[in-house]
Amino acid sequence: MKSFGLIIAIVLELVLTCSLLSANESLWLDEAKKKKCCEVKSDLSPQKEFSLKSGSLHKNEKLKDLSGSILYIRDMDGKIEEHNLTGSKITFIPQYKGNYHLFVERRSVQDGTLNVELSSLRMYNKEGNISCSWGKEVRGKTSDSRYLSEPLPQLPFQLIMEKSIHRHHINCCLYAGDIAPFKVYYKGELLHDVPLSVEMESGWTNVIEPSDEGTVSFEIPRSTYAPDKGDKKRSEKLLVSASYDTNESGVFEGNTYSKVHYTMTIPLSFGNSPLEYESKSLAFATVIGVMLVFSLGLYYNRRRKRKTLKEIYFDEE
Amino acid sequence: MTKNKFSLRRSVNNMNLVRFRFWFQIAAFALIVYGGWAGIDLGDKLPTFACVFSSDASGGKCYVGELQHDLRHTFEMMAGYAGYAFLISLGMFIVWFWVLNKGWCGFVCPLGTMQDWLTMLREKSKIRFSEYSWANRKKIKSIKYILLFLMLLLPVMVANSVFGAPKLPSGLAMPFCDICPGRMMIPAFTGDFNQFYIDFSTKTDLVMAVLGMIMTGLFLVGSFVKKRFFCYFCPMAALQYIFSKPALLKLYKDGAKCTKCGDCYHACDMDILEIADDVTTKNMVTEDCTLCLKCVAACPEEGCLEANFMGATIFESTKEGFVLRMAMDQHKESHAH
Amino acid sequence: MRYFVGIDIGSTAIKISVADENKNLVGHKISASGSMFYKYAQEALGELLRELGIDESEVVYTVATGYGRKLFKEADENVSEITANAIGAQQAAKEYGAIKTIINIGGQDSKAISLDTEGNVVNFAMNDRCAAGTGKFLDVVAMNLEIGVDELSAYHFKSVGTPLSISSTCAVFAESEIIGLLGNNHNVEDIVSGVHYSIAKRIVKLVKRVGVKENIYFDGGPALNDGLVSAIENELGHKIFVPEYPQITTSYGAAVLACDAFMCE
Amino acid sequence: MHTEHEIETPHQRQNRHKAMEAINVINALKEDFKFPIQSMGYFYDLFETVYCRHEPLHEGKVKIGTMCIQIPSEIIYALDGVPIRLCNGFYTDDEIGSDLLPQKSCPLVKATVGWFASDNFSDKPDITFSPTTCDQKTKAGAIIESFGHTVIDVGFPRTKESEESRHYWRESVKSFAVKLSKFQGKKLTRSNLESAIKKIGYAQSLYHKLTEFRKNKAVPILGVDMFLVTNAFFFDRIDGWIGAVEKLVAELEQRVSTGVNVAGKASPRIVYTGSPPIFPNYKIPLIIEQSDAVIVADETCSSNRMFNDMVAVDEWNLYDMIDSVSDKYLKACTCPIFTQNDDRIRRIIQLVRSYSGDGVIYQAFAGCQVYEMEQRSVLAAMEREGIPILYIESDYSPSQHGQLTTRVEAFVESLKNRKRMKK
Repeated sequence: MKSFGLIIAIVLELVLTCSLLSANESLWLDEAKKKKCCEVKSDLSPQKEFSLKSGSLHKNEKLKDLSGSILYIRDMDGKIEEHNLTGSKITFIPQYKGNYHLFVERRSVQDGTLNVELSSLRMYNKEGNISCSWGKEVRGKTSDSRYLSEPLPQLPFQLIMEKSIHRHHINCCLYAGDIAPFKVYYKGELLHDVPLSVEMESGWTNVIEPSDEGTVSFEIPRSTYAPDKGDKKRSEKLLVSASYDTNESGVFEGNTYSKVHYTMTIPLSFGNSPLEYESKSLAFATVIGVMLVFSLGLYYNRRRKRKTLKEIYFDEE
Repeated sequence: MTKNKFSLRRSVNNMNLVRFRFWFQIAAFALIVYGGWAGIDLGDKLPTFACVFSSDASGGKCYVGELQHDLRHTFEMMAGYAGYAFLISLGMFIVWFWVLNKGWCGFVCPLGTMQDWLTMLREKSKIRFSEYSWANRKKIKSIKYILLFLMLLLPVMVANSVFGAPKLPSGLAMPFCDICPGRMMIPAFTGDFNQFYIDFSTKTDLVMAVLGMIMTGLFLVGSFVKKRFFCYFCPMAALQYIFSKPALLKLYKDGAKCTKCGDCYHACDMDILEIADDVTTKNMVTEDCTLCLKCVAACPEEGCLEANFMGATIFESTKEGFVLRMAMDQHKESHAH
Repeated sequence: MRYFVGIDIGSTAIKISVADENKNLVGHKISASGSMFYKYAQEALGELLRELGIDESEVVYTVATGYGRKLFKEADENVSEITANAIGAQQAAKEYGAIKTIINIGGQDSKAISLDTEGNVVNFAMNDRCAAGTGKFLDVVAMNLEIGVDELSAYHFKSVGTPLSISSTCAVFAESEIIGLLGNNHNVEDIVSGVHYSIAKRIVKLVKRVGVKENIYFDGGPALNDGLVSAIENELGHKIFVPEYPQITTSYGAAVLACDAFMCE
Repeated sequence: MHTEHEIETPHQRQNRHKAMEAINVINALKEDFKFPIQSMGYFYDLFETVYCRHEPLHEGKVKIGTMCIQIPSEIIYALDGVPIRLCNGFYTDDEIGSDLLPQKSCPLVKATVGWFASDNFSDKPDITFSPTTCDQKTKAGAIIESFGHTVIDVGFPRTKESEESRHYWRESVKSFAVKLSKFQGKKLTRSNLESAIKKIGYAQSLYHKLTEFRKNKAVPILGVDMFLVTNAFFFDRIDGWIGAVEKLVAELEQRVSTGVNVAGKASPRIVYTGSPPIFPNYKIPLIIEQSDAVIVADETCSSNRMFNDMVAVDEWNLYDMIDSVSDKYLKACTCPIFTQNDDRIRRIIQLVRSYSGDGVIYQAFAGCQVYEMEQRSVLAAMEREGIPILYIESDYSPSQHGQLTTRVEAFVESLKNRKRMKK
C-alpha cells in the first residue's frame, strides 16, 4: 500500500516536471568558453563570443542560424548599440573595463502566434581599452559595481533582476543563499501576475509566483547534486525565465498572427555561499583570545619591570 | 624679532595642535568612513586606509587594495592595458599623496585615528604607554618593506607562474587586505561586521583569515598600549616613503637652533630619534614620520621645527606657542602647604 | 748710678729709651727722623738726658738698632731690630706672661716674629716691599677721609654696616678706591673698619707664616689704633697684648741689651 | 696693658668676611654702571639680607640642598620642599675648603665643602642630594657627609646619547623622588607635580623674555645683573622671584621701547661661557662690563643652562611627567662632564649668532678640569667659525684682579677694532 502511494507520487512528480519542461522551451544567451589560442584582439581588448542556445540548461542545442535576431548592448553609461545578427555566433568587442548588458530579441510566427523570444546577459569585462576609459581609471571604479536595472525601451516585454551586486570580494558574484528579486515589465509597466520559472544546471526546476508588489524573488538554492570535488569556489548556472501571452494581432514577415507569446530568460551564474565556509563566532573568539593573551602578557611583563617602584609614594591622582 | 601682537601667523603658531588635530581627524574619519552615504566618492586611489571592503559607506577607497587588484594580471595583460591601468592608478595615487605627504597618516588615515582614540582612552585610564628598545625600534623598521614586497609579489604570482614556480592559490590575491586590521575595523564602524570571519573554504583562505583575525586582536591591544602601534609595520607608509621627497607638505628642521633637548622625540608617537638628534638634515619627513606635527608643537626653540607647504611656513615652533600649549603661561601661587 | 740707652732709628721716627740697672724703663723719647737723622738722634738723646737729669757720664752703654743704626757712631754696639724687638717685648710684657709671637707694624714695614720658650727668635717674616698696610698707609687713609689718624679707632667702633674692604692695600691704589667709595657716599665708619680689616687680613697672613702662638704681642705706632687692634684680634681669633708705649718696644729692647752687654763685661 | 674687646666667634668672622665680599659686588653692581634698573633693587636687597645680614629666608620650611642643577626642583617643589642650590662662590668658604681638599681642586667645590665644614648657614639644608656629575662634586658628597650632614647621592650618567643612560637616569630620578617623598612623608601626586612643573615652566618663560630683550641693539640689562637674577633662583622664594622678574620684564619692555642702552654704542657684545659665575664671584663678568663690553648671552650652569631647556610633557600623568622632567636634566644638558659635547659648541655658536655677539669669553676655574679640558675643542671650533674667543683661567682669590683686567681690556679693544674694520 505504501509502495503504491510512493509510485503514484513519483509518477505525479515526473508528469509535473515534464509538463514544466515542455512549457519552458526557452532561448538563452551563453558566453562561449574563452579559447586561449587565436584570440582576436582589437586595441588590447579581446573579443567576446556568445551563442544562442535553446532548450534547458542540461539539455539544449546551439542555434546554427541567428539571422533575423537583434542584439542590443547597453554599457555602463546606458549607451545602447543595436546589431542585426547573422551567422551562428555573436561576437562583440567590449571597449572598456566594466559591466555590459546584452539583450537578444528573436521573433518568429508559428501557427498564428508570434513568438518573441528574449534573453539578456550581464557580462563583466576585466579587460579594456584605457584610451576609452582612462577617466574611470583615474576616478576609480567604485561606483561601477552596480548594474543599471531600468527596462530597455526597445523591448516590449522584459524581465529584470533588481539586485545590485556589490563587490563582495572586489570581483562580484552571486552566491547560493542570496535573495534574487525580479520584476516583469510589459511595455514599460510592471506586471503583477507573471510567474517565474527557475532552472538549475543540475536539473532542479521551480515556478515562483509574484508577490503583491509584483516582485518575484527567490533564494538561490545550493545544488546538492553538484559534484563537489573539493572545489568550493565552483560556480553554477541558473536560468530564470518568464513568459506572457497577449491577443495582439498583426503581420510579421508576411505571416499574420492573432496571439503574441513573449518569453524572456536571464542566465545567471552563482557560486557557493561563502557563508557555508565562514565562521563568525570563531573569528570573534580568535580576536578576543588574541587580545586576552597579548594584554595579559603585557600586564605581567610590566608588573615584573615595575616591581622596583611599586612604592605607595607614587599616586596618579 | 618684534612680534606683531595680533598677526595670523602668531595665532597659528600658538594654536593648541592636539585639539585641532583631534577635530580634523574626526572630520577626515567621517569623510572617509561615512562619506559614501553622503554621496562622496574620492575614487579608489587614496593614499590612506579607506577600506575597499566597506562597500557603500566609504567616501573613497584605499589604494593598497586597488594596487593588489591591479597586479593580479598575467604578464601579457600587464604588457598591455593592465600595465596602463596600473600606471595610471599609481600616478593618481602619487598625485593624491603629494598634496599632504605623510600628513595622510597623521591627519586622515582612519586606522591611525582609531589608534589615537585608543591612545586617548589609555591616557584617560592613566596606564603608561609602552616603548620599543632602540635596538628593536631599528629592527622593526624593515618589516614594513618586507610586507610591501610581499604585497606586490604575491598577486603577481597568483596570476602568473614566476620563474616556473606554480601559480599561487587565488586566496593570496589580496594578501595584505587579508591581514589588514582596517578590513575588520573600518566596515565595523559602519555597522558591518561581515569582515570578521574565518574562511574554511581552502587552506590558504583559512590561514589568511586567521592571520587577519590575529592581526585585528594585536591591533586593538597593541595600539592601546603603544602609540600608533600599527603604523610601525604599515606597508602603505613604506610605499608612500618612496615618493615622499617631492611632496608639497614638509617638516623642516633648523639644526643650528636645535638644543637636542629631546622634547620632540618625547612627543613623537613613532619614537623617531632623528627628530631630536639629527642636526644636519633639513627635511625631517623620515620613513616612519606621520607628519602629525606633535614635534613642532613640543619644540621650545624659536623656529627650530616648521611645517612647510610649497616653501611657505604654515606652522612653526615658538617659545610663546610652546608655553601656551604647555599651559605654563600664567603664575599660580604655590599650592597649599 | 749707671744708665743704659737704647736708640732705635726708624724710617719715620727715632725712638730712644733709657733703662736703669734693673732694666726698668726710666724714660723715653720719640722724635721724627728725617734727612739728617744722625744729628736729630744726638739732639734727641741730649734732650732726653737733660729732661731726666742724667749726666752724659752716667750713660755707660749705648746700643743702636733700627735701619739707621750703623750711622750712629756713638753706639758701643748695634743689633738688628728683630732681636731688639724680641727682647723689648719680653721685658715690657714681663708681668703678662711669656710672649711667643710679636706683631710689629712700623711706619713703612710690618713684621711677625715668633719666639721660643727661652725668648730666642725662632722665625720671622716681614713685608718691606711697600707701605701696604703700614703706619704710612693709615696716614694716607686718614688724610683721604679728612680725619685725624687718632680718630680712626673711634670711627671703626662706630661702624654698623658691613665693612667696605679695600681690594688693594697698596697706599697708591687705595687712595683712588677710597675716593670712589666716598663718591658713592658710603659712610666713613664702614670704610674705616673696612680698611682696618684689610690691613688686619694682610698682617694675619704674615703672622700665619711664622705661626700663631699665644701670647701675642703687638707693637709699633699703629698699635695705638684700638680699631686696628680689634680687627687683628678678630682676624686672628686671639687676644693680643698691646704695651703701654707700643712705639718704643724696640728701643727699650736695645736698652735692655745694653744693660746685659755691660753686665757681662 | 690689656685690650678689652669681644673677639668674634669663627662663625661671626666667616659671616663678616662673606659680608665684606658680598657688599663689594653689590655696591659695584649698584654704582659702577649707568642707567641702574629700579626693579633690580629687589635682588640687591635679597642678596644683602642673605649674605650680609645672614637672615634666613625659609623659616619653618623643609630645605632640600642640591649640589648641582641636575636635581629636579620640580619634584622638590611638588613635595613641598624648598630647593637650595649649594654651589658656592665665596672666597671665604673657598679658603676654608682648601684645607680639606687637594690644592688643585675646583674653587666652587672647595667653597661648597668649606661652607658645610663651617656649618654656618642662614638656611641650613635639612637633607642634601648630590648628583654624581663631575668627579669633584661626586667625591665632595662623601666628604660633606663625613661632617655629619645627610647627603644622598643621585646616580648621574656621563653619556647622554645612549639609551642605557637615559633609562638609568630616569630610574635615578624616580628613586630620588621616592626617597624625598619618604623624607617628606608626602605623596608625589599628579596634581602637585603638574603645578610644580608649570610653575617652573613659567619662571623659565620669564627668563626667556629677559634674554629676548638682550637681542636688541640697545641692550637694556647688564650681564652681571642677569647673573644676579638667575643666581637668586638658587635660594629665593620662588613666588617672590617670579613677582620680581615680572616687574623686571615690565621695566625692560619700557626700556626697549625707549631704546635705553646700558652699554656704550661701540661696546662689543660678549657671549660668556665656562665655569659658572656664582655670587659673589662675579670677578670676570664685572671686569668685562667695567671695561666697556656687555655680556648679551651666556652658556653657564648658573644661568642659561639652568633655564634654557623646558620640560615638555606629552601625557599629563605622573609616569610621563617624571620621565619628561628627567629627560630635561639629562638630554638637554650641555655640561662638559659628558663624554662628547658638540652640543655645547653648537649652543655657543648659536648664541653668538642669535645675540649677534662679537666675541666669546671662556672662563674656567683653575681646577675645574672638565672646562679646562674642553677649552681646546671650543677654541678650535670658534676659530673655524671665525668667532674671536678669550680663554681665562681664574679662581676665587681677589689677587690677580689687575692682570685679568688688562687681558680682558686688551681683548675688548681688539673686538672694538674688528667692529671698526667691519664698518
